Amino acid sequence: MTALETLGAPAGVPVAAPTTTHTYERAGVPGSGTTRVRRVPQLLLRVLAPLALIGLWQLSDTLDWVSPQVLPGPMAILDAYRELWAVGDLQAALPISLQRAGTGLLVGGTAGLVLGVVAGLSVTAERFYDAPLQMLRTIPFIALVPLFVVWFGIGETSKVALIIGASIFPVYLNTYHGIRGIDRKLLEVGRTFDMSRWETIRLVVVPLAMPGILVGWRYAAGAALLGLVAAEQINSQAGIGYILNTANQFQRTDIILAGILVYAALGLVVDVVMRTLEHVLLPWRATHDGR
Amino acid sequence: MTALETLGAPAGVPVAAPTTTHTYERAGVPGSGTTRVRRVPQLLLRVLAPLALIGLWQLSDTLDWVSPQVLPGPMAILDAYRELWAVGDLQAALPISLQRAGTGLLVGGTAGLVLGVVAGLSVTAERFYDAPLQMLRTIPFIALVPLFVVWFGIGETSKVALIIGASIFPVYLNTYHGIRGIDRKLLEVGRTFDMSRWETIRLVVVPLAMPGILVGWRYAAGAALLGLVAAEQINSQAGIGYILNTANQFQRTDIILAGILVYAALGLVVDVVMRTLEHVLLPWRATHDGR
Amino acid sequence: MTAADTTPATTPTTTPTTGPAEEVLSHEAVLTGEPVVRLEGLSKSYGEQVILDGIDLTVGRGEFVALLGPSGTGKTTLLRILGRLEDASSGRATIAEKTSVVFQEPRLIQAQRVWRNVVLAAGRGAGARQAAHAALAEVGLADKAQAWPKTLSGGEAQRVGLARALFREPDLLLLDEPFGALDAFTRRKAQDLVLALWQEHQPGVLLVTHDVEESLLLADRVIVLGGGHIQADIRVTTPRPRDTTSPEFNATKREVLAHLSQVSPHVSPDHPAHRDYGKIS
Amino acid sequence: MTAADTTPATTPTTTPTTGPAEEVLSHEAVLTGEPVVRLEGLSKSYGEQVILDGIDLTVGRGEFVALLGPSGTGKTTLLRILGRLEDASSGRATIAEKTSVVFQEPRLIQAQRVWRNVVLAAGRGAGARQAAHAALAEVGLADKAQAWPKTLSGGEAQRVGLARALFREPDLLLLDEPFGALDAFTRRKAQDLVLALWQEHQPGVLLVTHDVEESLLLADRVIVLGGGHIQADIRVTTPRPRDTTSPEFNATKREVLAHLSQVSPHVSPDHPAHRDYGKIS
Amino acid sequence: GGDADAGSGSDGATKLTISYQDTAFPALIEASGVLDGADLDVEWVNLTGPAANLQALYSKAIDLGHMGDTSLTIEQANSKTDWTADNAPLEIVAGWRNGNDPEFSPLVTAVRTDSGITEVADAKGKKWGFNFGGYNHAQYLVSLVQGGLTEDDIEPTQFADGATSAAAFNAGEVDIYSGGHGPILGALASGDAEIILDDSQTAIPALNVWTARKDVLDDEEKDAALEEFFERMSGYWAWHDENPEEVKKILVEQLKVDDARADFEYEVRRGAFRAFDDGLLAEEQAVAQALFDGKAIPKLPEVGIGFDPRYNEVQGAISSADAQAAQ
Ligand SMILES: Nc1ncnc2c1ncn2[C@@H]1O[C@H](COP(=O)(O)OP(=O)(O)OP(=O)(O)O)[C@@H](O)[C@H]1O
Ligand SMILES: Nc1ncnc2c1ncn2[C@@H]1O[C@H](COP(=O)(O)OP(=O)(O)OP(=O)(O)O)[C@@H](O)[C@H]1O
Ligand SMILES: [Mg+2]
Ligand SMILES: [Mg+2]
Repeated sequence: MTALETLGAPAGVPVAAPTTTHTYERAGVPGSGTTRVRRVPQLLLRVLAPLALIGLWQLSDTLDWVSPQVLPGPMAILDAYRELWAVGDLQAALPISLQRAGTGLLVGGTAGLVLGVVAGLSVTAERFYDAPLQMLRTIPFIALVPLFVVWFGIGETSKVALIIGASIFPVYLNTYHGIRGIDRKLLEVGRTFDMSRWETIRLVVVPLAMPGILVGWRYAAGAALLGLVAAEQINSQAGIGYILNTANQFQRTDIILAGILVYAALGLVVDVVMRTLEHVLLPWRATHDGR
Repeated sequence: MTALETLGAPAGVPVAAPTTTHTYERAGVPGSGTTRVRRVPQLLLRVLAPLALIGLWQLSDTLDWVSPQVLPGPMAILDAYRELWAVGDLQAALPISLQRAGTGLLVGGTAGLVLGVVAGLSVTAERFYDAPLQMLRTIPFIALVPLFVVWFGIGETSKVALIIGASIFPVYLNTYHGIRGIDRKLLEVGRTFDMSRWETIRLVVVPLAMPGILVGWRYAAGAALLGLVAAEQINSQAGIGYILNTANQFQRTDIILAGILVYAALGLVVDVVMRTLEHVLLPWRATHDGR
Repeated sequence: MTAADTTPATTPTTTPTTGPAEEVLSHEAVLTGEPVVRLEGLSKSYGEQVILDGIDLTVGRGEFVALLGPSGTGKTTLLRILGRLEDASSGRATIAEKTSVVFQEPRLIQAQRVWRNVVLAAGRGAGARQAAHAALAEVGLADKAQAWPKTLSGGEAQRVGLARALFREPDLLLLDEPFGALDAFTRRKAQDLVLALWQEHQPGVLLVTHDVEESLLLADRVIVLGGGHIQADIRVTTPRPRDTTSPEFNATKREVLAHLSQVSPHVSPDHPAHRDYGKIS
Repeated sequence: MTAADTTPATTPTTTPTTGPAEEVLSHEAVLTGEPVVRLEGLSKSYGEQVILDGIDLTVGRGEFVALLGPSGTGKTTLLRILGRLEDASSGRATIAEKTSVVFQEPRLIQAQRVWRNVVLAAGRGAGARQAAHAALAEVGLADKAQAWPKTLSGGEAQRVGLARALFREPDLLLLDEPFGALDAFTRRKAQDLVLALWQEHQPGVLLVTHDVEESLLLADRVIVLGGGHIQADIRVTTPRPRDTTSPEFNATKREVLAHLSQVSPHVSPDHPAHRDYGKIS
Repeated sequence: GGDADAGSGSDGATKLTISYQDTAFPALIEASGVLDGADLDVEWVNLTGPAANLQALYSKAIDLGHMGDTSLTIEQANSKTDWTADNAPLEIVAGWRNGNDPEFSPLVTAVRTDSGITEVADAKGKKWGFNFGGYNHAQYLVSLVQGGLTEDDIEPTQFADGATSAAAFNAGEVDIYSGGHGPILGALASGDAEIILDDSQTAIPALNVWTARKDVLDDEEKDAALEEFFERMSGYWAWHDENPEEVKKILVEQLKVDDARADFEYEVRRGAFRAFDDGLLAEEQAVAQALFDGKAIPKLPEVGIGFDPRYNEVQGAISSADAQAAQ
């Protein structure tokens, strides 16, 4: 029979080769037993890598494998924290820096979101400002601190402007591409049922582009924190970027690393916040969790 | 009839309200007539905004609305180019900088891609290194230039390391999320047909995550260029970042702006390259173009 | 009329499709209102491939038209043009503005719950949710209102798509195989719903289906599409509800099947499918 | 047997489903080989909602089983468990390793051309492309080999999914409404293809369909799923090809419909769908 | 920006917006109490690096910007228009430094002990780290000249800022270094490095200066306020000398430096205002010449144009000679 020959099956014995079977067994309800047993090593895995790293680090310090100039040990860094805390710098830095980064992120992210949504939905808008934005995006804001002083003065404006500049593009880029990635068929639904532009954006476009948008915000949050370092070169007496800059100037490697760890901790906070947001905002996703 | 009443239709007159109709007409083959007429204003739109901006800029310079310290005019910037060109700085800068940025981008981007693919497909891998990477991501590399000198020396290594650090995370983040965003149903196809891990990645995972991956590379390219500014603070006599840094030190606002425009042009090149890549790599996409 | 009689334009119930569309309107009394669809010389190509080639078609308000044709013949393409989702390559189309579409695949917005999918365009009013619940109850899915689309079975998703389309009162209802994933009983219920809505509000209906019996049970007119042309335009005048066992019904069924077999690319006269088509509707 | 005879376990061709699965195997000679599916007390819940409730089922190698049931009753869920895509909540399942699935929706990889979708797991060899072309020719899509999935019509996409599943030689072939979007003639051709493949290689086949006639034309055994249980397990012993007009055929059809009507949630005895079900298969 | 244009403070006192490159000096001045009861309001601004200070001056965000004495020379040399006494937009109005004790010289040329270099001439073919612009750069260029070398004889290793340059030297990435003394204290103390030339040997003034915009100086009210400010500031150095413990404590708090660095910073931040006399201007002109010869600046400016001695008297400014004698 041709139908089968062309389907790659060799014509021949009608009784087939032995079948391999597998047995799967399951008792009880999901969420019990097995699941809990597995969760412990998972948690372990998550903290194992960092803990091992810290151990090795302290060891290399204690055994003088590397000079403290190159990499101060964890204890030295703890001391640095104690010092910063005693002077009150750390307590002062965080709220100030977070406020700056937060304001910039909010303004820049919102602008990026709006621009991204509009460009994603309208070719005209895209033609009008996508190219200029792509050009602006590449500009190294960090190198422009003196110019920002000229343009925005030495007050909070210039600091926040720098952070806005850093956080606008990740959100724009990911929003735009998130929206362009929406299956045309789903936007057709909106057109077919005469949904208003606004309803389409609210109910269809933004929710479906949300995964991409969240990646953009995630990146923007990092960029905003990064922007602090440049922004707090401008007339600041406090802030986590200020601490880093000063430590840099006075060769305090331990404080630099302490500051970096604060950044890393903030990175972790951002991660947790974004993961939570993803859970809250994307309950509908039919995706895998990469088993 | 209940079926209808509950469907929101008021029971009543069987003969319906007057119908609104629309007539659509089209003659000839697509690509002719109407299409061409429309394309001109589109191109116009793309260049209009930049051109108008430049005109206004020169005007404000000529009429002395803003001091040249605040914003030198386009002619002044042209002069700056002439100067840079005469000295030979610009010709020297671009190949060197592009090589640095390119190497860092290639290494960092590839690392980010591999890490992203693995974390996207394996929860174990994700548990192992996603959190550390999220922490690393937030670290402000720009503030670490002295530490990079200590860790990686003053040769090309430290410069490229900085750029790697800048470009690894955009690709990682977008790849990871791109893969997590793939519909579970499509990965099931791979499992059902006993595709090998590698075939699944090659034929299903990477192609479907490609839109996200490309956004990541797009962003990474920008980050690599940005990294130049920091990297070329270290033992460099040439490079576009070096020119910016030097101009900054000598208050040469015109050269700073000239350098920025070079960045902007590079941004445009990146945009064109990525758009071309998107066209080449994503011919299968059933997306809209935001009419 | 017999099954052997397969030439389209010679049967009395087949309207010639080459004449101007107005003719169809003028000598047919079944139409209850102004046309909601009028296509004149409508063509559609994808690249070199001509899908629709000079289609003339008029559907009146209150007319129920079924569209049959082999897979890949352009039924969905035609519906998309009528739904203003696709541009024609050439020709003229006059189409009622208020249309409702049941797409061939459910096309639910994954990011919105089932009830919201039903009332997508109904704004934020408090009534929207209640109306959605009622519409869902009509298709037997009252308990799925709060579910996410990804958790629906194939047939459930299709019914949500149907509820969404029927929720509006369109002038033109476009249905692309809306009952394909439903079992016999659920399907019958959905058919009743569409019929009831149609009788109440008199929209023009264009129903794409592969089920010849279904088309003859529901429609006033059965159109067979093939090779880019309307191959047959058969009027069904038996009053509803129709009896599938009646001789007229089966004669019309055989006629439609004959037209279909003519345009089916893989069917030669001695192919078993041809021989058995009576059994496989 | 008459249409009025609707109690499942009392008809002679209905196997009681509460006994151990081995019984089915022991007293039935139709099975040609070792079982490719053996489910014992298999249950599946989503949250509070119990979809499958203690299913016992054995399918032998070479056995062709049709699975019927109302929309949302758990047919796809069962198939997913058999395809090892879903974990059961409790129970025991022994399943042949080499399975092939035609999913309810086409599930083509949009990023790969049609031919590559057919031979996804066939590696990079030069033969893959030729084999894909041949398989596509079998479903009448030779000219679509180079197309992108997004450009396919509904029925074309479904046929690509079928070609993909038939390309392998599975021990267990799982078909979830594989002909739903096909017109009568294309459908018949596809059915022939499945039958031919089945006869040649003798896999166990589980075919989910809503078309009662189709199930009776193709299968050895028709299982009706409802309320989480197997409501009926009806053996069809008429030799193939079967005649849809024969009295036995129609008696079995009525029996299956009766079982279906019993488990259909929306059907009361006086519902019109119940009255007319003979017409709407 | 218009911060500095605010003119008078709430109580009618004239407001001065004054920048410094770290937060320590403002804190010390505050602690010294020299400004207490003054008829002026000082708003302290922290701007890192000369570039930000110059830009803040141009944009009128500040009245006084803090930088090194060479920064304005470079600014003048890079200016499109030639500066004259009339059109110079900026003027240095105060300059100060400690005495010329080589132990606490702000500016040095140092070598890694393992490099085998004992005098500049040995640096042939070696890696020499420096940072561009400012008096660190001048120290590098003058050191080369003193060793009879040109840039072609060595491996010039350029960094964008002093901190990175010092980090490279401390890490042993370069053999010889010209720049700030403070950042390499650790390497000097451990014996890894030693100084071969200090700023007195290269005759580089290495002053900290405050630069004012011309229109501020032309504003009578501000001029008067500046006069009072500098008069009071002249009293600061005595307090500094008398309160080493308090000064060091503030230095540690503000700059997060360790004790050794605090001791050094205490010493290096001592001193007095220097008079803009011919001797100083000659030194400054020599620095400009070195920069010009080293192609660090495109033209040779007349540096005197950038110095306005009008407050020297109230500052109690002393000549270099007196400073040396005082030591
Ligand atoms: N975007 C496209 N590019 C190229 N070809 C296309 C495109 N869309 C559809 N086609 C082709 O046009 C033809 C008609 O498609 P259409 O979806 O209208 O068929 P159909 O009659 O609805 O078929 P089915 O019954 O299988 O749904 C098909 O051969 C299809 O492959
Ligand atoms: N992930 C899920 N979460 C919750 N409920 C689910 C999920 N998946 C399926 N269901 C529910 O399980 C029931 C059975 O679904 P299934 O897809 O197996 O039905 P089916 O018999 O294949 O129906 P159809 O004929 O409509 O395809 C449905 O009511 C469905 O809504
Ligand atoms: Mg179709
Ligand atoms: Mg199903």
